[in-house]
Amino acid sequence: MMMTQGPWMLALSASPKWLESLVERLFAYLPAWLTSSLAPTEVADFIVWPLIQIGVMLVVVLTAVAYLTLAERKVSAWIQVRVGPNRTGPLGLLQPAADGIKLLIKEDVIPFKADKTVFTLAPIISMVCAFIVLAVLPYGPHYASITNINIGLLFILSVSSVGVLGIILGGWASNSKYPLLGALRSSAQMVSYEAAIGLTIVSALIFTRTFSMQGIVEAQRSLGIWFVLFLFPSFIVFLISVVAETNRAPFDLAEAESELVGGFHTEYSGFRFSIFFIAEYANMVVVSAIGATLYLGGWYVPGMDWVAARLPEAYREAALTLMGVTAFAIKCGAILYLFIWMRWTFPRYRYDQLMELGWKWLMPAALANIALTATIFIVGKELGLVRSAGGVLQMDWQGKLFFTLAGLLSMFPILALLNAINRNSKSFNLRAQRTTIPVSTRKVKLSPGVKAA
Amino acid sequence: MLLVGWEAVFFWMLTLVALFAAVFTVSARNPVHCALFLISTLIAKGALFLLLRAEFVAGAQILVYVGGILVLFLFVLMLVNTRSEVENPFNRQDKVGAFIAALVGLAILGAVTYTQQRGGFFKTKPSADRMAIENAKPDPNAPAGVISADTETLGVTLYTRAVLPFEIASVLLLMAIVGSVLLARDRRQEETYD
Amino acid sequence: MYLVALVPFFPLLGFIVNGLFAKRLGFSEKVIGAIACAMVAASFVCSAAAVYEFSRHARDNKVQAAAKQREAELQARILGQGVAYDAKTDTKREAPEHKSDDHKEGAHEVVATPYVVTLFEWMPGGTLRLTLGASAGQTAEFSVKWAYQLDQLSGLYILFVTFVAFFIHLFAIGYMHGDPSFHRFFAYLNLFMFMMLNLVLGANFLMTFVGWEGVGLASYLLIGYYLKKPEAGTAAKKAFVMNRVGDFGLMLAMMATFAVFGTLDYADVMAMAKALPQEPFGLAALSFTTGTLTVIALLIFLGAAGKSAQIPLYTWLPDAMAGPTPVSALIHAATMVTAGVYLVARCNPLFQRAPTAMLTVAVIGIATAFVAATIGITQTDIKKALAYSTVSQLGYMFVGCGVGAFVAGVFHVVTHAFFKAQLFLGSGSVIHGGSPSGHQQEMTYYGNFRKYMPITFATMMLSLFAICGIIPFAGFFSKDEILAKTLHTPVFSHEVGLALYALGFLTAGVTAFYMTRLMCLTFFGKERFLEGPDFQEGHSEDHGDGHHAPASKDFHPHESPLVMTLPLMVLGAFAVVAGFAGVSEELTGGAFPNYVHHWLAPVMDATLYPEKPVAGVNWTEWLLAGASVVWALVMMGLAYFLYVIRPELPEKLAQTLRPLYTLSYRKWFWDEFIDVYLVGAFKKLSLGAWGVDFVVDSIVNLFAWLARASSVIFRTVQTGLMQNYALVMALGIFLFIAGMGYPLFKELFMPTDRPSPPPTPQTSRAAQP
Amino acid sequence: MMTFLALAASWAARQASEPSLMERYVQGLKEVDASKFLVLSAIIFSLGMGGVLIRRNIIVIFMSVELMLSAANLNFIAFARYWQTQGGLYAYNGHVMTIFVIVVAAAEAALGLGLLLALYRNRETIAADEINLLKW
Repeated sequence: MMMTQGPWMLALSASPKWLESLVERLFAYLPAWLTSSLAPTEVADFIVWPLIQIGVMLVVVLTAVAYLTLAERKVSAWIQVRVGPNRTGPLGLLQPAADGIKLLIKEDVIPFKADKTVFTLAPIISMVCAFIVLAVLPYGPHYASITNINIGLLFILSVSSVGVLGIILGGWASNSKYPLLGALRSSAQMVSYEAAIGLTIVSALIFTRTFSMQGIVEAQRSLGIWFVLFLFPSFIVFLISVVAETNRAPFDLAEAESELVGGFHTEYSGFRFSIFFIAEYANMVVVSAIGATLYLGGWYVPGMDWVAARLPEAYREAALTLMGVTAFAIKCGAILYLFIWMRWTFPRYRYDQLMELGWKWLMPAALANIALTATIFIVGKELGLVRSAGGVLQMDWQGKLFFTLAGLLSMFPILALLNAINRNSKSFNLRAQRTTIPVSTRKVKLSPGVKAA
Repeated sequence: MLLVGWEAVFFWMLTLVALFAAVFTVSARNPVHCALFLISTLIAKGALFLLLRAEFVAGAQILVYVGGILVLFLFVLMLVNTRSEVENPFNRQDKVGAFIAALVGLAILGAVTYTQQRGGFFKTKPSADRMAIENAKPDPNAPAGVISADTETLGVTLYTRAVLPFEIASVLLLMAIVGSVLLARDRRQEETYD
Repeated sequence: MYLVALVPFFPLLGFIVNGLFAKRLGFSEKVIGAIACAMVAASFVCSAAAVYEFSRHARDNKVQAAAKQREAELQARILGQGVAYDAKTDTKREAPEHKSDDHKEGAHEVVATPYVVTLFEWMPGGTLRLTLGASAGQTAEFSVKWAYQLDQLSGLYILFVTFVAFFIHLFAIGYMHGDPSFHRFFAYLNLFMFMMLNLVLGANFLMTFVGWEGVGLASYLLIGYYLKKPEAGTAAKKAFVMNRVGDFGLMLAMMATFAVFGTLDYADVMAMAKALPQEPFGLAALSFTTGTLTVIALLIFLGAAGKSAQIPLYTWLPDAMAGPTPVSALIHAATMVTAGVYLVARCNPLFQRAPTAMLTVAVIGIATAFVAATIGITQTDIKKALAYSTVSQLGYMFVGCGVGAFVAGVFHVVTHAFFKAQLFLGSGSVIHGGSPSGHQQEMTYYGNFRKYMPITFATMMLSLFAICGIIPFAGFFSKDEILAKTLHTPVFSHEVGLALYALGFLTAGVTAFYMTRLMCLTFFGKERFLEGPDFQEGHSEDHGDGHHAPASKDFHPHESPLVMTLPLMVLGAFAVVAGFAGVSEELTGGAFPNYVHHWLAPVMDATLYPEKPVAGVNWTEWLLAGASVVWALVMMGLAYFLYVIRPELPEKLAQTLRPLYTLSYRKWFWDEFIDVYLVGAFKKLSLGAWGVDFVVDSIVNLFAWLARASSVIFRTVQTGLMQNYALVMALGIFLFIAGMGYPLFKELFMPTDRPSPPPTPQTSRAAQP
Repeated sequence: MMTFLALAASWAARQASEPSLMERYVQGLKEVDASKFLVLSAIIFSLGMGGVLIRRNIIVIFMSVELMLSAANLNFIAFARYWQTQGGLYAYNGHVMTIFVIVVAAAEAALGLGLLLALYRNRETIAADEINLLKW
């Protein structure tokens, strides 16, 4: 069975040489009917090496997720001027293990007349969708991403939208009022903010000019600059909507204890609850990784090539990979820290304010951003500040300066637009609120300029 | 053009999944299960699109269809407390519908096989340069991520050859939004705004 | 002379003003009356001026020559020698220079010189082929113009019509005082005048016909004036229908005249008629081939009989008395009923050439006279009695025309108009003043009114003598001339003349009898007006202002105011004087000129029966005249005796002559005859119509049922189930694919002939700049 | 009758020359060309139609409609793919058409479900056969 060379081949990076020789040696031992139709190289490229990569990625991400829970509790403690878990294991490092074991041991309750299949399926869906995205994330040059498909970003978006299903089914399957309402609310929130994320990504695409994640990092590498400088307003919108997307921090109304008890996963307990829990944190990690790749240059740091060029030829590849991975980890960590930090500083949004923020603030901002960046790009192109050679942009320093300044300046028209749109919307407009409160209940004396309602 | 080797394997797996899910979408008792099976059919189809090298469409299909429309379906399912139907819908007494649907399917199949018999669908053999493009290997030093130009070409097509339908589609969507807003207004809003 | 065109339009203006604006602008009775009388007076003045100017115009030699020239040309055409005559181009041609004065008659040659004023062309028709009579086969242009013709006959008529009408309008102001729809009455009167003048002044048959119908309409409106009286309505309808029956004959006559003469204008028709030979006598003349003129004449007479209430169609006139008295006076005494005589007089050349028609006219005339007179004897209603006297006098006029004495007939019309109008107005004032309610028409409740109404009594006595034909009064000269002419008629044999004379003589006596009976019952004898129903309990007035309280016993009749008595006096005077206008030269032996005779001579055709020059005083005429006067006086004395000296005698006489009395009192059973035969036959005919109606209805119902039935079938498709509809759609798709789909599919995927497009690679890479 | 015999004869001859049924079957398995896709979409289409015709619940009817639409999409892409190689109609028409089908499906679903909710509020039921006010 001859395998013609298809374009898929390149999506999976070729396996290293030692692995191919290893596989050939293995073939000798395997039975003939099995190995007759398979060429050792293909097997190595398409089966063994990806599995190894996936294994590594899973281990890394799972430990990261686990320790993220610990980090969150630690940081929240520090914010509240207390120490946080430091009893289990040295400096509390074993706390995640403890939580994990605790959840495993706990009795796994399925509510009466709940739809068993869907009840069990829901956490799996959300978990799977969270982890699938990892396949596309590049954490290092060349080999350091499980695969590099052409529509990476689109794939991520669609998978995250499928993730919403998990929550909906979770809420519905538990066959009780609160989870159902919680699921409705959180899924509505996720769907609307997902749209916002999509639009911000569109504005980023103007500069990356490709969907594939490696391509995005390569674009920033070729320009030698992170896109956050060009797309600062869209980065802010991205951050806010991402936080909302993962139901965290100021926007975690759905699961908030004071609101709907546990939101969609109140009925879950034990292992299923841990899966939901892991899925949430995995989502957080993934989203921050995307943010890092898209805006903060992924594994690329401006000086990296210069340093690699200094090293001897043999080590250059390994050095690049090492530097890439560390850079990527640091960036993800920074964004995660932002998540956690945001959680303990901002008050929770009321649900209608939350939706209003999504639809009346972030969405218009993203749309305006697309329009502005597009115009800026065309203007830049006309002025000859940016050339696109073979599908990839090339700029010299004047171009970069122009785009950075334009990016920053474009913040103001967006803010003006937002103000115009929400001029008299009740919830945010304090002036409006002050005037609409009936005179009888208002103790505060009106400032001279303001008219009573 | 032919899917051979692994692609054929993938194809047959996905068709099985798609068919299996389609059958259950139609015959599942509980509407939510229908929705789930529909989701799986659509995802299988998305994968089939990938096989047919229509990447953007696959992504769009999953993003819009599964992420948007079916989420909406589930929303509505939850709001409307549907009880799962008592008996298997297929053994309802009026089988005429099934019979006619089968007839339509058979008719299409008949047409397809007949043309297949008479020498396949495409008389003209692919032109030489067409084949070249098909089997062309992207140059190794091209920047990563520029493997197939599907998305770019589609983008170009959308904005050059299909501009009018594009605009009409946008107007259609606008109407849909306005329509649904109107439908969703409750009585109080009705009085205040009309 | 062009004023003649204005004459009819003054009353029309009066009609419009009174009709439309009177009520809306709130004119008072005085104003309305003034307008109406002014209009009639204006048209009288215009017609007088026009007639005077016409009389000088007629004597002008040049005009006479031109008329003679036209007449000769027309006669040539009718006899087929001349070139095809195109009536449309007939304009008033100037008289040729040379005077063709070849006739040997006296210097003053009698030539009809009608003066025609054309307002506009009313009916421009195409060229039609003439089918009847001598000029069959020729083509003629059918063109009817709205034109007025002023000649001696119409001049006389418009003079006496407007004159009498003026006084009747004056009388009506007083009589109709206090009537709620005062303006409506006067509007209709003016409308009637407009129509009558149109009829008389009409230059062609159609114009006359317009007047003819208009007059019929006006009489209908006026008879039915008292809206609340049911019998007024039925009488109006009866009058209108009977007139229509007559009009039917007139219409046929018009069509026939066009078929024969190719034109409807009187001037041309009469000129051409003079050239035609006289038609045979007797039944042979009754076919279109031999006796065309006779048939036309008979049809005209049918029209005239309808309008002037002759034997077959006279029953509407007595019933028409239901209208107000001035109406009866104006329409049913003086003007409308004489229209028939006018038409016959106008068409005298036709009649003279149709002896059978002349005989029928004479016989029917005399019969009507006699029958009406006998019925008049037993009438108790004063107006009905007068109506029957009108019918009999009309009979006399037609006898005059029938025997060829058209001039005598017309002269009797004029005199009759005066004294009959006066009699009616007199009866009006009698009715007005004779009872508390002002509407008592029964003579049985009159009596000895002469003490209370001296003027009315005096003036009515004048008319009595006039109608009875006593020597100095108008009636004598006109009626005796007719009787004289019937005796010496050149048209028929001597015996026929004698028989007609005898009947005429007898009727004259009967007329004298019933007229004096009327006068005695009203003015002489015992006062009976207190026994009238007004004084009885519970007497409810049938029309309008019914008041139930019995009038107080000390009522006595009162004289009418001046506005009513003035016309009486004037008309009475004319009843006396009018006679001398037409004294027969037989009596005076030429010493005293017969003005009417000379005035109307040009209109009357003297070719067949030339005038006999008068030798001297014809003593036999005097003998006959004296006999008739004596006979009238005897009958008056008898009437006086019966009704004043011995009032119980008539009752006994009635018992003895029971059959005669009932015959006369029941109006010769003529109404019953019509009801049984004519109306009955018509009812049977209408039964047949029901069948046709049934068939048509059933066809229509069939379609309705069809629609309903098919809808039942198609309704079943609408099951309401969404999925059924989807099912049908699916079926459709299947059929489409199985049936239609294949060729489409084949064409799509196995394109045989289409060239495939150029295989340019379509990748963005290639398109990249 | 004669033509029928001639046809049968020619058919038999052709059959003889063709490879055996089994081989063709295996060959078919290996090579997947457009017709396989069409067959698949035909089956899914007819299943969807069956669903529309049979199911009582309107939402499931909607889903079956979506199913039919996706079958159509599959056809579009299949032809786009196989035409792309034939240089026939411009290859990407199929893709564009699919996108527009998805747009329409989205619009239809949004409005349809809105209507359904309104219907549910009034009628308390979303069974197709209970909503038959238009019944004659």
